[in-house]
Amino acid sequence: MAEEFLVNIQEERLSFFTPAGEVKALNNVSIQMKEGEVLGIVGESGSGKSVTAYSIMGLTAQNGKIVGGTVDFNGHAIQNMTEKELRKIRGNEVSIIFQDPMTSLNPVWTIGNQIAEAVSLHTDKKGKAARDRAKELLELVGINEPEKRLKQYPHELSGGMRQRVMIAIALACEPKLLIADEPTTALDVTIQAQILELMQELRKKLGMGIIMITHDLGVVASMCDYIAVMYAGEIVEYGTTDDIFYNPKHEYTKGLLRSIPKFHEKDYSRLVPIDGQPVDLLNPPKGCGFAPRCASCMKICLEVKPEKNYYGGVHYARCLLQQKEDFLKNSGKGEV
Amino acid sequence: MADHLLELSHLKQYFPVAGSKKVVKAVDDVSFFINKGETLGLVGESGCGKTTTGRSILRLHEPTEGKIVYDGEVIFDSEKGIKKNMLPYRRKMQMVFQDPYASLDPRMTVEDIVGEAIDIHKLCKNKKERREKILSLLSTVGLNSEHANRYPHEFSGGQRQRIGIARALAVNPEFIVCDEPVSALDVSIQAQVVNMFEDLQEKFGLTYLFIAHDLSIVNHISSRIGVMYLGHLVELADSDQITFHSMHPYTRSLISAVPIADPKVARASHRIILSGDVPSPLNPPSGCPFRTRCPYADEQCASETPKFKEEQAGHFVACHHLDRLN
Amino acid sequence: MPKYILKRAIMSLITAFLVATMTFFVMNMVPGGPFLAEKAVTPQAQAAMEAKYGLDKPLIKQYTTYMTGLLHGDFGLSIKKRGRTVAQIIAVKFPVSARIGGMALVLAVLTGVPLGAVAAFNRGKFLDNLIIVLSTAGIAIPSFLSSTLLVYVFTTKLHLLPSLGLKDARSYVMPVIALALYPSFYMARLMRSSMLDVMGQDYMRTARAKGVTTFKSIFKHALRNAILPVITYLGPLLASLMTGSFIVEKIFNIPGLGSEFVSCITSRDYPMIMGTTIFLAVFVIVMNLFVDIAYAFVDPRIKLK
Amino acid sequence: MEEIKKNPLSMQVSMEDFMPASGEDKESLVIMRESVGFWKDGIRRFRKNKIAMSAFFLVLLIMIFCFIVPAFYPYKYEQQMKGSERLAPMQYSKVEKAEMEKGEKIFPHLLGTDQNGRDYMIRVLVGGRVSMTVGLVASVLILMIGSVFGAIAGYFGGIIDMIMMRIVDIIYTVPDVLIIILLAQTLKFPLEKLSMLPAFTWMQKLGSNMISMFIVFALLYWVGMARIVRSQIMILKQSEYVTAARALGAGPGRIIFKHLIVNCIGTLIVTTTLQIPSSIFTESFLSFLGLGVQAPMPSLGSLASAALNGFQTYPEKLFAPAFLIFIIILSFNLLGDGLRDAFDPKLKQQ
Amino acid sequence: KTVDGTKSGSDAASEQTAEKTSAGGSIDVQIGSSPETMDPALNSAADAANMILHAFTGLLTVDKNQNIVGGLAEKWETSEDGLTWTFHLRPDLKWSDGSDLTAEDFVYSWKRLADPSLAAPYGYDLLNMIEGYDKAANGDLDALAVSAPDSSTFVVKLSNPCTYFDKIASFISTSPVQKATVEENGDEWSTKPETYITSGPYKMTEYVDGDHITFEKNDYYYDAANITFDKIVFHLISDDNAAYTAYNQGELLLAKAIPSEEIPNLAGKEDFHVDPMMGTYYVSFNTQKAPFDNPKVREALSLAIDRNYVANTIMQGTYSPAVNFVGPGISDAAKDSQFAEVTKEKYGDFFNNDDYDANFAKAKELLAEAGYPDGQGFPQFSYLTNDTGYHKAVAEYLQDVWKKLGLNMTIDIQEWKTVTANRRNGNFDVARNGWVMDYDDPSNIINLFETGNGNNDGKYSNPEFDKLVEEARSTADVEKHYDYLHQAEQVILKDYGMAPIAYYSEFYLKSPKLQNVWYSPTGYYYFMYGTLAE
Ligand SMILES: Nc1ncnc2c1ncn2[C@@H]1O[C@H](COP(=O)(O)OP(=O)(O)OP(=O)(O)O)[C@@H](O)[C@H]1O
Ligand SMILES: Nc1ncnc2c1ncn2[C@@H]1O[C@H](COP(=O)(O)OP(=O)(O)OP(=O)(O)O)[C@@H](O)[C@H]1O
Ligand SMILES: [Mg+2]
Ligand SMILES: [Mg+2]
Repeated sequence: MAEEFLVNIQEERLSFFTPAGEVKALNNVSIQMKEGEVLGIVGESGSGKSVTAYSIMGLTAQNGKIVGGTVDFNGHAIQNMTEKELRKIRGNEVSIIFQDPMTSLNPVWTIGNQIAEAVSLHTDKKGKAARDRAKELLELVGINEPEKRLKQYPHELSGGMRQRVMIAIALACEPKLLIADEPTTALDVTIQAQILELMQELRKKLGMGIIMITHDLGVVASMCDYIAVMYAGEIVEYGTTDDIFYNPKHEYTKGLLRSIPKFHEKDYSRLVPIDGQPVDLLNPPKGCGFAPRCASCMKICLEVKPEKNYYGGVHYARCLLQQKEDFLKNSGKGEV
Repeated sequence: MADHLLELSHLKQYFPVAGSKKVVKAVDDVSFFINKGETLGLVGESGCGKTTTGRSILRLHEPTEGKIVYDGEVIFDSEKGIKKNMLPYRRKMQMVFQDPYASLDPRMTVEDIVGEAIDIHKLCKNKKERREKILSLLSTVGLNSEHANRYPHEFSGGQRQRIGIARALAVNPEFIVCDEPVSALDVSIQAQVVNMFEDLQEKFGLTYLFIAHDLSIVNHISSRIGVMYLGHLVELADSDQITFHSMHPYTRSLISAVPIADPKVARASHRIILSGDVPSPLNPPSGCPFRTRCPYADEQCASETPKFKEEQAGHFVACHHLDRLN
Repeated sequence: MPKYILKRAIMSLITAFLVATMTFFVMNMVPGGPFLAEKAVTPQAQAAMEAKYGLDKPLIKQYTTYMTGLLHGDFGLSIKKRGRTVAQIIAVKFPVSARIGGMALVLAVLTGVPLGAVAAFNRGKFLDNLIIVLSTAGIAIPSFLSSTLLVYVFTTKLHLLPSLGLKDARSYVMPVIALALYPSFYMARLMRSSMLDVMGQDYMRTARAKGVTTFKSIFKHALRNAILPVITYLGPLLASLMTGSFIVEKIFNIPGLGSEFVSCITSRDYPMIMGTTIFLAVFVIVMNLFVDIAYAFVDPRIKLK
Repeated sequence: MEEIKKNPLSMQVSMEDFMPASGEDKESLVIMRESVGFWKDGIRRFRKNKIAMSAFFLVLLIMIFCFIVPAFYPYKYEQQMKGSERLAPMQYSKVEKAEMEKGEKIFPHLLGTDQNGRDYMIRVLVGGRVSMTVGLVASVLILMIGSVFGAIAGYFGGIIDMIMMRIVDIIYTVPDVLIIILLAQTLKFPLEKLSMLPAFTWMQKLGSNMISMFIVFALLYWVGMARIVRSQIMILKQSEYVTAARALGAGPGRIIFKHLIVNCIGTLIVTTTLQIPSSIFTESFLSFLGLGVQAPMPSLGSLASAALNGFQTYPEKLFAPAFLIFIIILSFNLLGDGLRDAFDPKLKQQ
Repeated sequence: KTVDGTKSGSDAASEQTAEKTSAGGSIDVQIGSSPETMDPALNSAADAANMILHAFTGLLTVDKNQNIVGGLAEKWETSEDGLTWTFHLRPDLKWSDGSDLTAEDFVYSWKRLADPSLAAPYGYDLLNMIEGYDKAANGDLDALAVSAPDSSTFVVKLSNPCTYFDKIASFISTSPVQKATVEENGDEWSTKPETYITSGPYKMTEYVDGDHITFEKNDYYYDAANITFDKIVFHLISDDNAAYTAYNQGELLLAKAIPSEEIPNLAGKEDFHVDPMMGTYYVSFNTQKAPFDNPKVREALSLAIDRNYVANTIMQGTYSPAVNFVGPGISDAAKDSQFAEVTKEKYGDFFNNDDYDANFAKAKELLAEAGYPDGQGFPQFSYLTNDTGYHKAVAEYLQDVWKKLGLNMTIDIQEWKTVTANRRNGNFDVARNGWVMDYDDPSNIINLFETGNGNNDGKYSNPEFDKLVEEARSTADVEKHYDYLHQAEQVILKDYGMAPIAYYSEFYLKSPKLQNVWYSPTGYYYFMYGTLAE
């Protein structure tokens, strides 16, 4: 416990209060991450990946509230900070790249203006100096003719280029943590490869921590040190990349791995889908969130929320199947 | 020849650009055929003309040039000026769309959406028969009668895509253009839908043109794959051939760029990173469309458009420098 | 850009031509002519007058004559206001309307836009609801009523403002307010909804993620985007304000183009009707062009072609 | 790292709990929400909007007052009572006082009487009815013309759209006042001729003024509707569901009416509701110009503009109709806003 | 007969104001909205005439007591046969630009008035009795028998005697205009102060169309010594409320446009004036169209109208109930006699307004006689009117009262120009009508019903009537002239050629400070000799 964590989220619970009712978007989410590490968060749409990441920056939408647990970033207790204090951190110590580079840049300002703004907000480089830095940043993210690009508007750039600009903005103050919220989902495969390559390069160069949010297991496989698998507002499994890929414990993780085609393996056997539909967070199931779709669902799963079960190291899963095994082992000793 | 269900030769589809004399060459000289009962995959980057190809086949756009032969009958030939009335063919050729949200009319119930084709083609004699047919279609795609009176927005993406499939199946088609039917779905749901396509193909003997940008899905479902780039078909071959023995430099980089969900393999593999972006179809480069990003490009590529030729049996490719590559 | 303007100009000319043609024939379909007065004039005099203004010719001939005159920039003579050319009358009356309309526009923008923005930022709160109801109420008051009330309160009861003409700065107060009332509230509504729209955009989230202050995010990032629908509204608004409102001009006794236009219609002053209609039509078109250019200026995504 | 806790659950569980759950058990967890159609959903949202609901009830109330109450009112709007001219609110004339002394009950003139000795309250109520009728009928006309025109232009596009939009431009560019005055006059005579024909006698009842007013509205104000519908249709026709319908073999008619217009319905409802107040506004402007409805039928606009001619002496004669105009327009606007939020949240402002 | 008119119009006024307040000063008044023209020859509107009156003086003029007195002419004489009128101008007359004003200017101006290409609205009415008018009206201006034997004598030869020619010579349209400025500037001359060269007490110094016209004293005017105000600002206001407010604010000293429904508040106040005006408000029947071609029907409709009620209640006493066709204020042959009073004496009042119930009963009877008992079989008809003043209220009253006869009438409200057009073309059943006299002679209103008269909207035609009118026109005998007109009036009344309803009055607000300003029943205000009390 003595280790310094860059991000330390403990049992965070976060809800959105909507006219239709309380949406419990995060339930007891815990994440710990050290400087320079790359954490991948995977999970299906609506599982709470973005909400988790945004809460590190205090960027939760207005109707959302942290209703329990602590969120600690770089020594700041985010859940207690005012908007003003948060502003000093945002873009400075932690930055973010959004999914859709098409809409994330303000259409009426030039690229240069938007990068320079990020620079001048947290450094004392203003005006010309900020623009020079903006140019540097564009070079850093691999945009050629930066001088020309600075004067262009977002709509004049292609998707890949815009995502690079977003990265440049994020890197403006050399943050300790970069959150990438599905940075390549909207991009083509070859462009996605470019961006991923760039991010890896930058990470080596700048040594910052990265939280990589994606629903594509392929993306996290090559990039991340640790992976958190989310389902219905919970981290259902957490471990090193290898843990997750080669020793998955949660039924959802297993299903996920089974359901993607093995492209490189000449394996044309049928895919094994996960049946059913995603959960509705407005009416979450009482027990395990995955239970309705789980092939090995047990009666208890419908009633009880599973706790973390550790499998050595950081690897844990929230699945009652382990309990069953334990129980079967233990029952021989006749405790019940 | 007889087992070619569909034959496309030199299909061109240009779109005028409002307010200028330019045209978007969305599809430029594409030729291929599809055998009965097979699945032909079509991959390529966004905007390369996959959807347009699919729609032109169904004559949802009037092709600018080219010839389309369906089941031995010429349904379109720009040279001979043949433009067959499509209504009878609409019962044989159908389409499943990319976006399960936008492709269902939000003001119609599932029953009406699925039943629309029945109404248009007057496939049922009475209300009862219609209802029965719709329910059986719904159960074919894994939905139940309870769902019939609901509206699309009450369904999840995967379920919507099933509705879309049921709609296409309503006319008992032989051939379905699947335009990225799974790319908007979650990974876990994708497999459900992909499996369903396979099951239906088996059950009804369907032929698919399966469009996607995700090579691993296309590879999984197709027997042959065509690769498009900027309106051109640059390579076409068996799936295995494409995956493991591709010839065109673009196909190669495309394959290397596919993220591999296996950390060890991923770390070991070498990506061929292409520089730059896909050029705009408004200003396509001269000669070979890929030359601006191709590491092997030279003057010949700039001056001369490479022919789309059969290099090996069943393996078509358009490149000047195959010798240098292999 | 110049090409665009040229293209639009040609389009406008065609539109103006068609408008003129339509007006010409509709106008001649209406009973009553310019020489009808309480006193019946002698047939000779009637004939002489008709000859003077060319009204004795067949309609088609009159039409071609008028159009040819128009091509040479000749709007003709007013029939009712003898001794004045249509161009002269417009030249005298339009600036009056335009001045008041221009001030009203400025006032409307200066009040409507902030009001809408403030409402949007207090979405769902009391202030927001207050502004919604207030601005909806504001656009529900017919202008003859608001103008009358203004006069009643500020002149008759409080003796604060003069009621007649446009002598000094004080006499502009009421007409400008009366004219600005509706557009101001309308703009507030427009601004509010577009502001809410913009506030939900991804780039606003980006700005927040950069650590931009709320104030700056409003002024730098939101306002310029949110103002776009307001700008689109400005074209027709500018045209309708600057060309004068019949009611406001009548009630405040302002010698503007709005009341002149109505009176020339009711007195069947054919050349005046034609001239003013064409002038107004061209003005509307020019204002819209102007606004389109302004739009392109504010929104770099718009390419004029 | 956190210590691995022993799971407290394991103490209480039994083997039974670890039996596989049946399909129904799992199903029961997935609660499918109740089916909500477009209308139901919209109405539900609308019900939640307090301002809109108040506006809705206000509209209902006004409707009752203007359409139902006059039938039971002791006075008729055209009934002239000699001797009771220009009474102040609640004032009785000499004749009436005499009658009352004889023990007769006389219904008070809540808002006094006008120069012809007509009860003003009933005139205001009937005026409200006329104005609302004008507003409603005009809006329906505008709806029909505008949406069909806009849908056709938007769907077919190209040269058809180009020509149709030039027509719209022209109508839009010609100053309103000109068309209003000229058309109202031009139409009058032919309409009167028409109303003499046996089949059109109903027109006499309405009065040619009212009819030409409708025609003016129909000719002038549909352009706004047409533009809105057109732009909506242009977006909607790109939808994949339209392509899907075409792929199924649907023709333009089916697509326009079954898919496109139906999907514009939110926009149509909202624009129409917001058109009502603007038609009422225009009617009052016409009355101001002396081109209002057929006398002795009152409209709010004609009452108010007549009352301007003496509002310092009889302020209530101005304020009563003006207030009713205000309330009608206000409540229709708020209602329209509410409907928009409920049925077409995407459409912010036209 | 020679009349010595040396006594100018001012004398009457100045006589009264012995303790005259200091001359000079400036006044702000409202007597109308924007004029269509300020050219005396072209004008036909009372509003503008009121202003022109202060800028132009003709041969003769009218004094406070309605007497014809000398204007630019100091003496005038009529030949025995009444066909030659000779006017002697005052010496040293000058235009407002200082140039000489001579008899030649009158020749020019009168010919101009007859010029068909000018199309002066009053050309025919004022000049038709002059020899050679017919030729002049067809373009041969020199045929008009007006001449200037010397620079201060102006001679007019008439083709038939005109007993009221002096009134014509005092009519504002016959005032001289300066040839130089008119010819140089064309129609434009009257639109700009620089070219608006006047012959009257004032000259124009500012003209802001739609806002105001400023007149300043013309020092070259022959009577300049008696002209009081240095400056008159005529505010051009079209909205009644605006004028009313401005008056109440003290921004105006006199306002003519008053919202009529404010009258109950004003009645009895010292600054509210209701003065008679020579004019009649009447209803025209389309006498060529069934059933209005039946005099019985017209009589029934006319008798059913409660004139007292309309004038006193609906019109709040701002009009007076009509008992005959020609109303008060119009003079008769004898000095200071009134045409209306003579009618009463000679023939008695045609309408007995005091016994309305009897009238109404008679109306019912008549209708039955005409074949429409209780209105049965009477076709629905419409009443054409525009919507200003009391027109709509009167229409609604008529609708109601005729409904009581069992008749269905719709009210057809149209905009003014359309009403005029339709009325003149005979496109109506029944229409509101009215006539305000141009000059003080009953023929001005009675002649409206002559066959072929342009303003004979009802197309009334009766040879007997036409004959009487013609005789009145051609006699040189003043007595006879009036006698014929009385007879003619009786004819048309008995024919029910129209239904007179009320006589016009003028009501206006005048500050008590403004004194010695008078209003004449012809509808004119005279400010030039007024004074301002402190
Ligand atoms: N402002 C909000 N108001 C209400 N609910 C919200 C809000 N933001 C997010 N949610 C809900 O919180 C849940 C988690 O959302 P989140 O955006 O984190 O999902 P995600 O995993 O990032 O999904 P995706 O892959 O689609 O981006 C979702 O069910 C979503 O509906
Ligand atoms: N109706 C149309 N009018 C004009 N241009 C069009 C039209 N449809 C498609 N295009 C253009 O044609 C090109 C090819 O589009 P298409 O939709 O076929 O690409 P795609 O390969 O399906 O891309 P994606 O993966 O994004 O679906 C694009 O540049 C597109 O902008
Ligand atoms: Mg997300
Ligand atoms: Mg596509």
